[in-house]
Amino acid sequence: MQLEQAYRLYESMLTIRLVEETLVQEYPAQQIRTPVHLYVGQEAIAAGISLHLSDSDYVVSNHRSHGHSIAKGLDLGSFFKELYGKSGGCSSGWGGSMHLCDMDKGIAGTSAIVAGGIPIGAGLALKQQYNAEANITVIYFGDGAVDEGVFWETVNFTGLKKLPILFVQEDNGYASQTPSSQRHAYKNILPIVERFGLMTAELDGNDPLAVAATMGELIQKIRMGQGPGFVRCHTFRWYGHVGVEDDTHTGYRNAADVLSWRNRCPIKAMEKHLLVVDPVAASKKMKATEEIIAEKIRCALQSAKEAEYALD
Amino acid sequence: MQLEQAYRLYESMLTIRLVEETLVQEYPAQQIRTPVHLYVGQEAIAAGISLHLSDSDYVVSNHRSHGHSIAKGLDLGSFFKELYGKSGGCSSGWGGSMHLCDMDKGIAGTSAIVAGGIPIGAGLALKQQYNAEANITVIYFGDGAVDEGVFWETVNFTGLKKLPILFVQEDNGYASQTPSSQRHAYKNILPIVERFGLMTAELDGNDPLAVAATMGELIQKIRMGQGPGFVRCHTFRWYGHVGVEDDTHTGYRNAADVLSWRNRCPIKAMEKHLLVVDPVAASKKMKATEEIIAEKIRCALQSAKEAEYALD
Amino acid sequence: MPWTKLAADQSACRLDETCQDAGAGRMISYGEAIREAIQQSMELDPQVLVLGEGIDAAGFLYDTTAGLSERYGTRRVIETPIAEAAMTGVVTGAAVAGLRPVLMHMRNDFLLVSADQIVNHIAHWQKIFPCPNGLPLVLRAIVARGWGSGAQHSQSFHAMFAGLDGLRVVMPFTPYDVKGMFLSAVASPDPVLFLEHRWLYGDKAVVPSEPYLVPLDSATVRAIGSDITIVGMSLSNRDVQKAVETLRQEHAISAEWIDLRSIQPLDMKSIIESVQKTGRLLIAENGPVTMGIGAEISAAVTEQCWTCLKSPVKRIGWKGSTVPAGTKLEEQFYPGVREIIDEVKRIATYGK
Amino acid sequence: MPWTKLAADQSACRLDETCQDAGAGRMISYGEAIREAIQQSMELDPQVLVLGEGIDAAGFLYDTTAGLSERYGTRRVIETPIAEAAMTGVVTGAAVAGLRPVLMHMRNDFLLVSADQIVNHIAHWQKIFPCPNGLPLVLRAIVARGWGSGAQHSQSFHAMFAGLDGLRVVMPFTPYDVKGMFLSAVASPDPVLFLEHRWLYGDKAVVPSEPYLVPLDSATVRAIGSDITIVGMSLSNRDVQKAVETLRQEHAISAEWIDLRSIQPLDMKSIIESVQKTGRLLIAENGPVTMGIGAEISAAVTEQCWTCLKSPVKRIGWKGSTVPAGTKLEEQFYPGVREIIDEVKRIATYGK
Ligand SMILES: Cc1ncc(C[n+]2csc(CCOP(=O)(O)OP(=O)(O)O)c2C)c(N)n1
Ligand SMILES: Cc1ncc(C[n+]2csc(CCOP(=O)(O)OP(=O)(O)O)c2C)c(N)n1
Ligand SMILES: [Mg+2]
Ligand SMILES: [Mg+2]
Repeated sequence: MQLEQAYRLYESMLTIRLVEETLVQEYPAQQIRTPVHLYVGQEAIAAGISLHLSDSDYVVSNHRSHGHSIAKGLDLGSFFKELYGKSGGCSSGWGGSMHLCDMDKGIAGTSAIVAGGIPIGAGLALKQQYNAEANITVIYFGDGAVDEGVFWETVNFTGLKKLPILFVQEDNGYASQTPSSQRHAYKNILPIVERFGLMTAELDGNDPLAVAATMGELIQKIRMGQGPGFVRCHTFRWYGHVGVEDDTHTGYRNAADVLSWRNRCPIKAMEKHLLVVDPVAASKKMKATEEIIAEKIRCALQSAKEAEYALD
Repeated sequence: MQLEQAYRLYESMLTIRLVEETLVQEYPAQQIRTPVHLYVGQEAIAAGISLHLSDSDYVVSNHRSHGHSIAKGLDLGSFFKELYGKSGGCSSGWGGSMHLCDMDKGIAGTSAIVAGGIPIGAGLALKQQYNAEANITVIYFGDGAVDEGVFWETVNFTGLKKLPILFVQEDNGYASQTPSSQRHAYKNILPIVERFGLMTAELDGNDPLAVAATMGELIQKIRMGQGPGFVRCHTFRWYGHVGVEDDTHTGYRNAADVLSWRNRCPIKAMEKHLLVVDPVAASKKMKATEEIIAEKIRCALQSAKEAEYALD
Repeated sequence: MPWTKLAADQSACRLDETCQDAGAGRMISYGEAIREAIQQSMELDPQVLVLGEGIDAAGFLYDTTAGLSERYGTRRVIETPIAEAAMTGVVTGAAVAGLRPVLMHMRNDFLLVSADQIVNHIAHWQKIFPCPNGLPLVLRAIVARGWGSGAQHSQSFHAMFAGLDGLRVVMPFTPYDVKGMFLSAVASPDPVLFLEHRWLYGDKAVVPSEPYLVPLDSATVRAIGSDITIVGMSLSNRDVQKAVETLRQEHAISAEWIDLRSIQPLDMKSIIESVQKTGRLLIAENGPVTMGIGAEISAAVTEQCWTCLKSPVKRIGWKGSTVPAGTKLEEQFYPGVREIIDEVKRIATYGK
Repeated sequence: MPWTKLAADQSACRLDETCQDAGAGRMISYGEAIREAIQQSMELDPQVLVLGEGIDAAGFLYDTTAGLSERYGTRRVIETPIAEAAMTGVVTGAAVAGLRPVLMHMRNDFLLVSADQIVNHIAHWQKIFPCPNGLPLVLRAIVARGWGSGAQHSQSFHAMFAGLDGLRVVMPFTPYDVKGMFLSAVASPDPVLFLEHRWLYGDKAVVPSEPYLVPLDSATVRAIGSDITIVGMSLSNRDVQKAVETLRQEHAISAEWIDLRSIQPLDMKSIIESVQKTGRLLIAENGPVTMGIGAEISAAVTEQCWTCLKSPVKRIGWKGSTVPAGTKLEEQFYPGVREIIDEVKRIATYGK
C-alpha cells in the first residue's frame, strides 16, 4: 500500500472512531435522541472498502451505519445534525441514526430492517449495469442479516444477473445478543454463496491492510464485470448492540473474548504499520491528522448543537 | 422391492393418473370450477414416497396437490366433491383444487402461494420432534419454490434444529412457463442445501423403483433422527402449468423434450417391471387393479356430481 | 424528460375524460390498453424497464407483455425468479438510482410476500431520505375473482395498502383509464401500486392510440344523479353501473355514480361535492366491507358532510376476508347488482 | 385441557374487571405481568412453547422471557434465526399439529416481513381447512415510540391487520389486562396478534398472582360519562385518561372513556351502547388517522347510531404513516392530551 493511501485509511478509521467516541461522551446528555449502534472496533472494514470507491459508487447500509456513511464521505455536520434531530441533518431530521443518506456521496440509504437494504442495493447495481457504468454497489450487513430469506433471494438474483455488487458481511459473531451458532445451520457461508456465482473472500476485518488489499482487488474485478463478490469479515463490536455502554457484564460475550478483540484494535494496528513504513514522519503526521479530525468534529458537533430543530 | 409393495406403488400411481384423466375429461363441462394443476407424469414421486408413510406422518403440499394428497390417502369422494365445490368436500368446498386437506390422513394443508407451505411443514415437524414421535413431515414443492427466501429460511431452521423433514423438490424444469436456468444462479441445489446439514439425493423422478427405494432409505434415516433430507427429483409435467390442455404449441417447451418425457411414463415403467417380476399374474392383476380404481373413481365422481353445493 | 413533455403536450390538446365517450375512434380492450401503455412507456423513456415472473414467457401476463423483449431486449424486460420481496427491493433501488422500473405480479395476493419492502421501505423512503430522483416505481398487480381461485388468489389488497402516505394506490376501471393511468404511474415521481382487475380485461372502449395521461389522484363522475351517490371501484363499478340504470328506469331513483379510480390519495373533494348534492352515499367496495376503503370514505364524508347527509353512509362488499372456492359459496360471497339496488332503496327511503 | 379448566375455574370465582381497581393486592408492572403470564401459560400447558429472536439471550425481550429456558428448557424456549417469515410458518404448522406456540417480535414493524404467512396463510387456514386442533397460535409484538426510533421502528400495525376475519387482534392497556388477555390468547383456539406497547411496560397496578382470563373480544368502560364517548386503544388510552379528568374538572364535560382492547373483532356493542347515551364519539387512534381502526368504528357507529348521534364521529391520531425521528418532529407528529381536549370541546359544542 502506498503511503498516501495508508494515511487516508488511517484518517478514515480514526474519523469514525473519534466521531463515535464523541457520541459516547455526548449521549448521556440525552440530546442525541435516537438509538445508536456503534461501529467501534469494526472501522477497518468500511474504511478499507471506501478507499476504493468514488462518489459514483453506491453503498447501502444497515442499522450500524455510522462507519459506512462516514467512510463514504458523509459530511460530519449533517451527520451530527441528523442525530440531534436538527434541520440540516442528512435526512432532514426524519431519519435519525438508523437512516443516513447522501446521494451526492453515493450513500443511497440505510434500512433498520435487518436485510431490508440488501435487495435495494441490488436495484442500485442493476441501474449501474443497465447504464454500463464501471461503478459498483457495496451492500453492508451483519452475520444476522443472512438469516433472512430476502438475503438469499438477492444473492440468487445477483449471481444470475452478474450485478456489480460487493456484499460485505461484517461478521461480529452476534445478532444483537444471539451468537451465530444459535442461528446458522452452517459454519461458513462462503462456500454456499460461491455456488450462486459470487467471488468470495474471508478476511480478518480488524486488519486494515488486509482489508484494503483484498477489497481493492475484488472491487477491481467487480468493476471490470467479472461478477459479484462476497466478503466475510470477522470482527467484533466493542460496545453493546445498541447504545453507548459496554455490555460485557450482561454475560452473553465472554470477557476474555471482548478483551482479546479490543487488543486487536484496527486503528492501533494501522498506527503501528505507519510507524514502521514511515518511521520519521508518522508520529507527527498522525498527531496532526488526529487534531484536524478532532477539530472537524468539534465544529460539526457545535453546528449540530446550535442548529434549529427540524420541523415539519 | 417386495411384490406386494410394487403392486401398491402401481396402484397408487395409477389412481392418481386415472383421477386426473377423469378431470381432463370432465373439465370441459365446466362443472369443476377451480384451477387444476395436473400431476400427470410426476406420479412416481408422491406414490414412491407415500409407500413409506403412515397416517401419522404429515405432508404439506402446493398448488400441484392432487397427487400428493391422493397418494397419502385422501378419499376420492371428498376430493372430487372439493373440486366440484360440493358439500362433503375435504375442505368443505372452501378450498378448491389448490387447498386439499385431511388431517386424519396426515394431509395437513396445501398452500397456493409458492413456497408458502414450506415453513408450515417445518412447524409440523417441530411438533413431531417436540413429542419425540418417530413420525416425519414431507414437504412437496417445485423447482420454482426454491426461488423464494422463505424456502432458504426454512432450510436453515431445519438444519439447525435437525427437524424430521423430507424436502421433496419436484424439479420439472419450469416454474409456470419459465425455465430454471432463467431463475437460478446455480445449476444444482443439492451441494448447497447439504451445507445446511441436509442429507441429499438426486433422483430420476420418473423411475418409480428408484424413487421408492431411495425415499425408503432416506425416510428411515429421518425417522431415526439422523437429520433432515432433501431430494431433487427430475421429472416433467405432461399438461400445461394449469388447466387440462397440452401446451406444447405455446413453444416454451420443445416438442421433442415433451415427447421424450412422455415416453418415460412412470406407470408404463412400473407395468414393465411387474410383468418382469411377476410374469404369470401381473397382467391380470394390473387389469383388476385398474378396474377397481376406475370403479372407485366412477363412484366418487358420481357422488360428487350428485352432492349438494357447499353453502355458507 | 419525456414525461414532462407528455404532460405539457397533453395540457395543450386536452385529452380528457370526455374523449372516451366521444364514440368515434379505435376500440380496444382493457388488456390491450395495458399492453399499449406498457409499450409506449418503454418507447417514450429508455429509463423504463419492466420486471416480473412470466412477463417474458408464454402467457406474457395475459398478453400484456407480449413482444416487449423482442422489441426492447432482455436488458429492459427482465424475467425474474419467484422472489417478490427481493424484486421489490430491486425496483426500489433502481428507482432510487434514477431508473423507472415497473414490477409486475400476476396476482395482487403475491404482494404480501413483499409487504416489508412495500410498507417499511418504499412507503417511507421519500419521506426519510432526500431523493433527487424521486422514487418512480410502479408495482403492477392483478386482482382476480372466481373460478374457485379461492382464498389466496382472489383477494383485493387496495385497502390494506391504502393507509400509507408514501404510496399511491390506483384501481382503473375502463380501458381509457387503465392506459392513461398506467402512463401517469410510470411518469409519477412517486411509487404507485397499480391494481388491475382480471375481469375487466375483455372490456372494450375507445382508446386514443397516442400516449396520454390520466391523473392518479382523481375520482370521476360516470353518471350524474341527484338522489344518491354511489362510489364504485375497479370491478365493483360494473355492478354499480347496472344498478344505476335499473334504479333510474325501474325505481325512479337518480343515482350519481362515482368511479373512485384512486384509492390513495382519496379524491374526497369529488365525493363530497356529490354528497352535498345528493345527501346520500353508498360505497360499493371491491373487497371485504370491514376495514375497506369504504370505512375511510364513510368516516371522512360523515365528518365533512354532516349537515347535508340525509341518511347514514352505507357500505356494501364481500361477506368476509376469506374468499371461498366453491361455486355457490362464491355466489353467496359477492354482492351483485340486486344487493346494490336493494341497499339503495333502503337508503333512499331511510327515515321515511 | 388446562385451558377449559382455567375458564371454568374463572367463571366460578369471577375474577373480572372490578378486581383490578380493588385497591388491595399485589402491584406489578405491565412488563412483569407479561412475564408472569408467559410463565404461567407454560406452566399450565406443556404444549405451549415460545419462540423468537432474543427471547433466550441477554435482554430477554425487555425481561419478559427471562428465566424461561432455565425453567422449561430450550426445547420449549426456542431462540430463532432472524427469519420472521419462516418462523411464522413454523408456528402455524406447530399449531395445526396441536401445539400452542407463541412467536415473539421485539417490534411489530417486523411483522411485515411475515405478512404473507399472516395474511395469506394464518388468517385463512381455519376457514379453508378443517382444523381439528384449531389454530392456537399467538404472535406477540411490541409497538414502540419515541427516542428517534423513526419510520421503521415506531409503527403500529393494528389497523393494517384488522380486516382479517381469521385473525384476532388485541391491544391491552393495563397490567391486569395484559396478563389476562395473554392467557386468553394462548388459550384461544384462534390465532391472536397480541400487540403490547413499549411505553406501558412501567405502568403498575394490582394484578392477581393466579392465572386468569380476560376476554379477547370486549372493550371496557374505564370511566363513566354522559356527554361524549372517547375510545382509546393501547397507549392512546393514557392521553384519553388525562383528558377525561381535565374535561371533567376544568370544562364540566363528562366523558365516557372506553378502552377498546380488542381491535378484531370490534366490540361494537359496547361502543354503541355508550354512544346511544352520549350521542358523541371521538376515537383516539394509536396510529395514523387514515385507514385507522377509527375509520371502521366511525363508519359502523354512524350506520348504527344515526339517530342518536348529535355530531359527526371524529378521529384523532398521528399526522401520517411515516414516523419521524427528530425530537421536535416527533412532538409535532403525535397528538396529546391538549389536542384531545380541544377536539372534545369542538365536538361538544358542535352545531351550538
Ligand atoms: C426484520 C427485523 N428483525 C429484527 C430486527 C431487530 N434487530 C435489529 S439489529 C438486529 C441484529 C442484527 O445483527 P447483525 O446483522 O449481525 O448486525 P450487527 O448488529 O451485529 O452489526 C436485530 C435482530 C430488525 N431490525 N429487523
Ligand atoms: C408467491 C407466489 N408467487 C407467484 C405465484 C404464481 N405461481 C403459481 S405456481 C408458480 C410456479 C411454480 O413453479 P414450481 O414451484 O416449479 O412448481 P410446478 O408448478 O412446476 O409444479 C407460480 C410462479 C404464486 N402462486 N405465489
Ligand atoms: Mg452481527
Ligand atoms: Mg416446476
